[in-house]
Amino acid sequence: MKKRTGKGYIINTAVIAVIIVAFAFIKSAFGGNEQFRLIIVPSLWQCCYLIILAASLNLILGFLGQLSLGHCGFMAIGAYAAALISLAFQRAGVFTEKAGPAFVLVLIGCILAAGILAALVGLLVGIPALRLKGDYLAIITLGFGMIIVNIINNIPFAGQEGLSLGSASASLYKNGLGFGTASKVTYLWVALIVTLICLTMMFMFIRSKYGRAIKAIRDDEIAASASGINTSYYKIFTFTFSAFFAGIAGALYACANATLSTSSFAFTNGGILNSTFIVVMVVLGGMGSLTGSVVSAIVMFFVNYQIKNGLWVKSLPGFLGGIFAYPMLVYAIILIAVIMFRPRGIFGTYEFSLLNFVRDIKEHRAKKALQKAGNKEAKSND
Amino acid sequence: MTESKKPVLETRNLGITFGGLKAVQDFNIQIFEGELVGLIGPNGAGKTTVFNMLTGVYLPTVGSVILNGEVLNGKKPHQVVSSGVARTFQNIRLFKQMSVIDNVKAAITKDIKYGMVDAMFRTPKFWKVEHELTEKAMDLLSIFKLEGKADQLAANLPYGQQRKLEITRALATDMRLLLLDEPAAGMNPTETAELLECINAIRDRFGISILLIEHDMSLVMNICERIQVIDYGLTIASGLPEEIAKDPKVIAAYLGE
Amino acid sequence: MSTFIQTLIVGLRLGSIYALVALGYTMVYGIIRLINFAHGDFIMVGGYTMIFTIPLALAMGLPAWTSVVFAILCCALVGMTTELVAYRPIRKKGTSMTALITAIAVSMLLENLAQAIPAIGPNPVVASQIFSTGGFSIAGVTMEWTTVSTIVISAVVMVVLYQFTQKTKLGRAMRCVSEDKEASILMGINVNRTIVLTFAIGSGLSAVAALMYMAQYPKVYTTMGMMLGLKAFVAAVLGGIGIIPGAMLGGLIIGLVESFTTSYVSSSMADTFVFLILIIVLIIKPAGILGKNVGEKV
Amino acid sequence: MKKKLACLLLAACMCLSLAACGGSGSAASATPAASDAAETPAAGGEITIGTISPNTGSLAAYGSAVTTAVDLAVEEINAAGGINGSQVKIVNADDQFDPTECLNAFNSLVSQGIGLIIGSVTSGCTSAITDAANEEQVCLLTPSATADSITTVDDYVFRACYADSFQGAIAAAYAKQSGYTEVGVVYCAADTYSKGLYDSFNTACEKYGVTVKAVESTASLDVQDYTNQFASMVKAGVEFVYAPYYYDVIGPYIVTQARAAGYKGIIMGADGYDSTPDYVVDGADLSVFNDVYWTNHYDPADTSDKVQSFVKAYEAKFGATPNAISALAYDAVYMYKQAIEKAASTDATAVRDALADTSAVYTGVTGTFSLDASGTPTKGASIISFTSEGTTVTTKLVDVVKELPQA
Repeated sequence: MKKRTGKGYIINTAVIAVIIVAFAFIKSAFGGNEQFRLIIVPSLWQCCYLIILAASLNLILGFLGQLSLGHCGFMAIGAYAAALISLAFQRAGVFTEKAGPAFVLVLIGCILAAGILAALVGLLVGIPALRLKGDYLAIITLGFGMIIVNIINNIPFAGQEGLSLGSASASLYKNGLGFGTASKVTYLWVALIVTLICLTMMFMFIRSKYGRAIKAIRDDEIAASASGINTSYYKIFTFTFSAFFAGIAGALYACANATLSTSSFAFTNGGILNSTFIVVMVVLGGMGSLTGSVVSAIVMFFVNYQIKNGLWVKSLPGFLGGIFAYPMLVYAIILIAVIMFRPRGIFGTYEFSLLNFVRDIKEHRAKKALQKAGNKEAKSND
Repeated sequence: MTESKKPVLETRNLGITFGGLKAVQDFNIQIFEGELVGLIGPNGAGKTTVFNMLTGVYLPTVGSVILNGEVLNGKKPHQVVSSGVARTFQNIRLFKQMSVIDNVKAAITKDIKYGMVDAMFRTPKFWKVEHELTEKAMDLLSIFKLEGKADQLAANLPYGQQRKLEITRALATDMRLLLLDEPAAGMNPTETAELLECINAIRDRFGISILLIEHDMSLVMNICERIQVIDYGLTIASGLPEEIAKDPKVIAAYLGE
Repeated sequence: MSTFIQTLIVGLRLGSIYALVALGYTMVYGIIRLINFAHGDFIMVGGYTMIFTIPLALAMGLPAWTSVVFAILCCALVGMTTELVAYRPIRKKGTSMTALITAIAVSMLLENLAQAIPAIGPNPVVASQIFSTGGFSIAGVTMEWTTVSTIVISAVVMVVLYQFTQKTKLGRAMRCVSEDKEASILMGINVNRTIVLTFAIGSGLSAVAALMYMAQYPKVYTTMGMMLGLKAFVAAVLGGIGIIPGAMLGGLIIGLVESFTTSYVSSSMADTFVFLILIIVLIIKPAGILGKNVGEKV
Repeated sequence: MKKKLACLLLAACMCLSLAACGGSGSAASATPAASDAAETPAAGGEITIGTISPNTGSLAAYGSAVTTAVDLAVEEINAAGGINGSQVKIVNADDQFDPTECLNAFNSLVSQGIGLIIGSVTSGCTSAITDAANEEQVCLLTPSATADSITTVDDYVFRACYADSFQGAIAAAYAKQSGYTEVGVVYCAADTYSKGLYDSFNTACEKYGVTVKAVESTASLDVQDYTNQFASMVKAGVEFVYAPYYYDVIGPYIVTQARAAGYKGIIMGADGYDSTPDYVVDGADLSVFNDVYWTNHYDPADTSDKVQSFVKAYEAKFGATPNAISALAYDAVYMYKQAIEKAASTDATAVRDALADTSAVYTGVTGTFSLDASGTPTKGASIISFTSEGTTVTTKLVDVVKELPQA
């Protein structure tokens, strides 16, 4: 058992190292490439915050078994907090341009602060809200999500206009932590590492007493409390923990988009970034599978991106093209179909693990080798 | 049992009312160390309601529950568990989407001495505690010979083993008093006999007290040292099995006269 | 004083609409314990049906509001189809959470399907005048007949629904199903048929709500059901979901809260207060104002 | 285990197929793009202009207004021999009325080698791409994003419409000119356009010595009851209310409810009021629409040749009267045409320099104008009023304001 965990560390670390090296290589080789700069890097940024968002909601939805419909509210708090703090630092003269160690420190500080602030609000919301469950919890979280957005709209220094006074300027481009195309490439490592750390933290959370406790609550709350699990503590804790990551996702969103508008954090809107759609991602990926959330966030982003911008969509014949003009319609049908045939999502509760993956491959090879040997024997016997 | 011992659990005039309906009234029971007490009564007599009051699921309207001199009234279910009372349910309530061993590990809440930081950074302390947990859980599972199924989903176990797993999970809480709610429901006579044996073995091994609910009287007669009978929320008899068997009130309640 | 009355009237106007919509929500929730998120979109279906059938009704020499008959039929049909195609298969398999998510998916589907239909499209449509204007005056403020009739209709619907569930055979069957599905089957109740009929009635009601809504707020658009449905649902929960008089009470409270915050507190924070009221009520009385607290059976 | 493997396989297949689709998509887009960018506008070649508009989502109506008008303009240009002998090709991208999607659409267009972009329609979306346009050195010409901060000196961003500060100030000036010293405002706090106009109106009122006596707002554009807001206006005793909303709120809700609440004064709005007559309640008493004024970019009833030929051509092609956004998008295409002809190149920097020339005069449907140093047209605003005899609503040109009056 112990040996296996050791092995797991080595394999995971090795793979991460390989990915980082490969990435550094790709970046140096293709850094100047238009496709890389304009398509791949921004897409990666968007995938990063969608992944964190979906995975963090899965903690509540899939592992704790409670439906929260206001997750984007926490993301909004993270986004605005990070943006405002970075602007404050810039006004205070801590950094003047988006480079140098001071900026990186501020950036990391902002991301952390965004998470912490969102977690605090999560705690404040969670304490009353989690006294309710099921449908009531769903509606009350939805209410909180709307209140958060409504309040941000009415704060004079945040608000609808994207943080600058009086107009809808892309203020975060010039000031604060908003990234343009070039700095998105430069600071891609921040997004990737933050995502990796967040995912690792969530995995660690799930594979510990916390994970066991909340899964027990999901399966049977009464039995969980009769087994000595302090259900309200774990529920509120998980809610707060999840809000923390939603806040971090918000900070990454602020970096990647450089303009903020509260309509992006609503209960529903035309795009794929809203509380409803994050729920869709989690359900499709698998309630109770972080792997599922990661894959589903990437796939959903990719499909949506391709439908909007892929040239192949425009060359589709009339009928299909017509369907793709309303992607939300397609998603709704897919969602209903998935719930019908796989009520716990495509991945169910499956988790991808490098260690097991390697083991499975080895077993598979061993089996094949055995088969081969068997065949040979059979032949030689002839 | 000698009466000079202090009772592990004691209730005083316990009663609960649901919207005018007096579900249980004046319920008094004393359970001593190492004792196996049966609580019987016809369907709907209020047995499970008593359990729910003892474990903090329902708040009693009147009276008090005292465990080793400590009043349990108003405590939340998980606090009652940490005071040393664990239970099983009439309709099995397992953590169905979790593995068998995780079902047991989830209930070991007392020995976990690591926090968030240890969990996040996988400190040596975390591994040490987790290994101890696994060992303890496997040890408990071996009582009912479930260790071979440790990695299976609880939902996939056959009915009889689900019952056993539920008892194992209750044992994992390190309790002093175990409340079993119709543990033999839905089992055939052989399984029942085997289960009763196990219950006896558990009591001897852990030195705990057990309160057992059953509506089948013949079953409890064999293993319980004392029996209390309730009907319509009222205690109608209490005493040794042989006394109960002869009690005309009990016979009347069961035969519906 | 006139401001107060004006605010009160606006509150009643909004509240009566919310109440009417909430009745449909509560009806369905009472039977199958499902927040039918698509209920708001049934109102949109009803709205568009009337937009298309009002000319028809006028051509037949009937008053415009008679087109509500078509709307009721259409909504009931959509409601029953939704139940048969989406909710029923999932109710058999999934948990209450998957059912809720399905409801959200159906809502998304209806909204976007409507946009995809060329005759509807994403642009809003404005309905023509349905009732003639007019009203009576209190302290210099006009109370419109439409508002009065909405309140009256809500009250009548409430009473009829209540009597229906109490007195008729189908109503009793509905109550049985809501109490215990398995036992109802044993009692010879056709559970599936009862649920479908509940959906038909609930959705048909949404067409009536659509009529009264359009009479006062004549804009029809594909996402119109979203906020309206949400607030009506909040109203149903506030009053105690599943309880028919609760829906009426909750609807009026939400309407009044919205109106009075707009007038006296802050006009841009009205929604915040609506949800705040909900949160406060749920925390104090988790089953709503008229609801009874029922613990989970152990 | 089998199930798990099947799952993994399924997911892998999904990813692979998607990657394949994506790969082919981007590969297909990459090849023509690279060659396009290098191409000089030789006669018979092709000039590609990108457009970004909200084709789906809640403002899809604006999206179609832009795409139809651009199609019309391009068709006319190509029929007349193109620009410098090159045919014009349009590549459209959808922004769903969402800043993130807008940036994605922009990046996608730029990666296809497109250096001249028309878009986006709303201020919120456009401000998400202005700095990206400067960074990528791509010309961005927005037909209708009116927020002040969109254009700045020395950048690649231009527009075909005037800015909010002008539009708000026109309204304030009109209030003063009409003799109102106390005014009220009702606006939507959650909408960039509405809030922006309110701010500029407010600032201008201060400048002109007009007091903003009462301010009321709504939390979202989904609000359907405005009675209380206008009741407050009545209470405050103002007889001129600035209400910057869109047509679908003005027509069915605001005007009727304001009158019902006892407000009898002037309601003034901005270009969002365009198309209101199509969104009024048939059969209701429409005389309430008298005394409603608004500022617009052009008046479709204008008798000038330029306007009439555009309106006629548009009506012939699409069967509807073009709104102001269509007119602006149409003008934007012709602005590019003039700039490309002047620069004799399709290179984004050269076109930018041509557009930045403040002496160039553009004659379009929305007036004859030149751009100021920041890239915003200096042109007049039409003040239009609704008139109604009771059953229909028509528009009437009240005044054309060329420049702001002095304080």
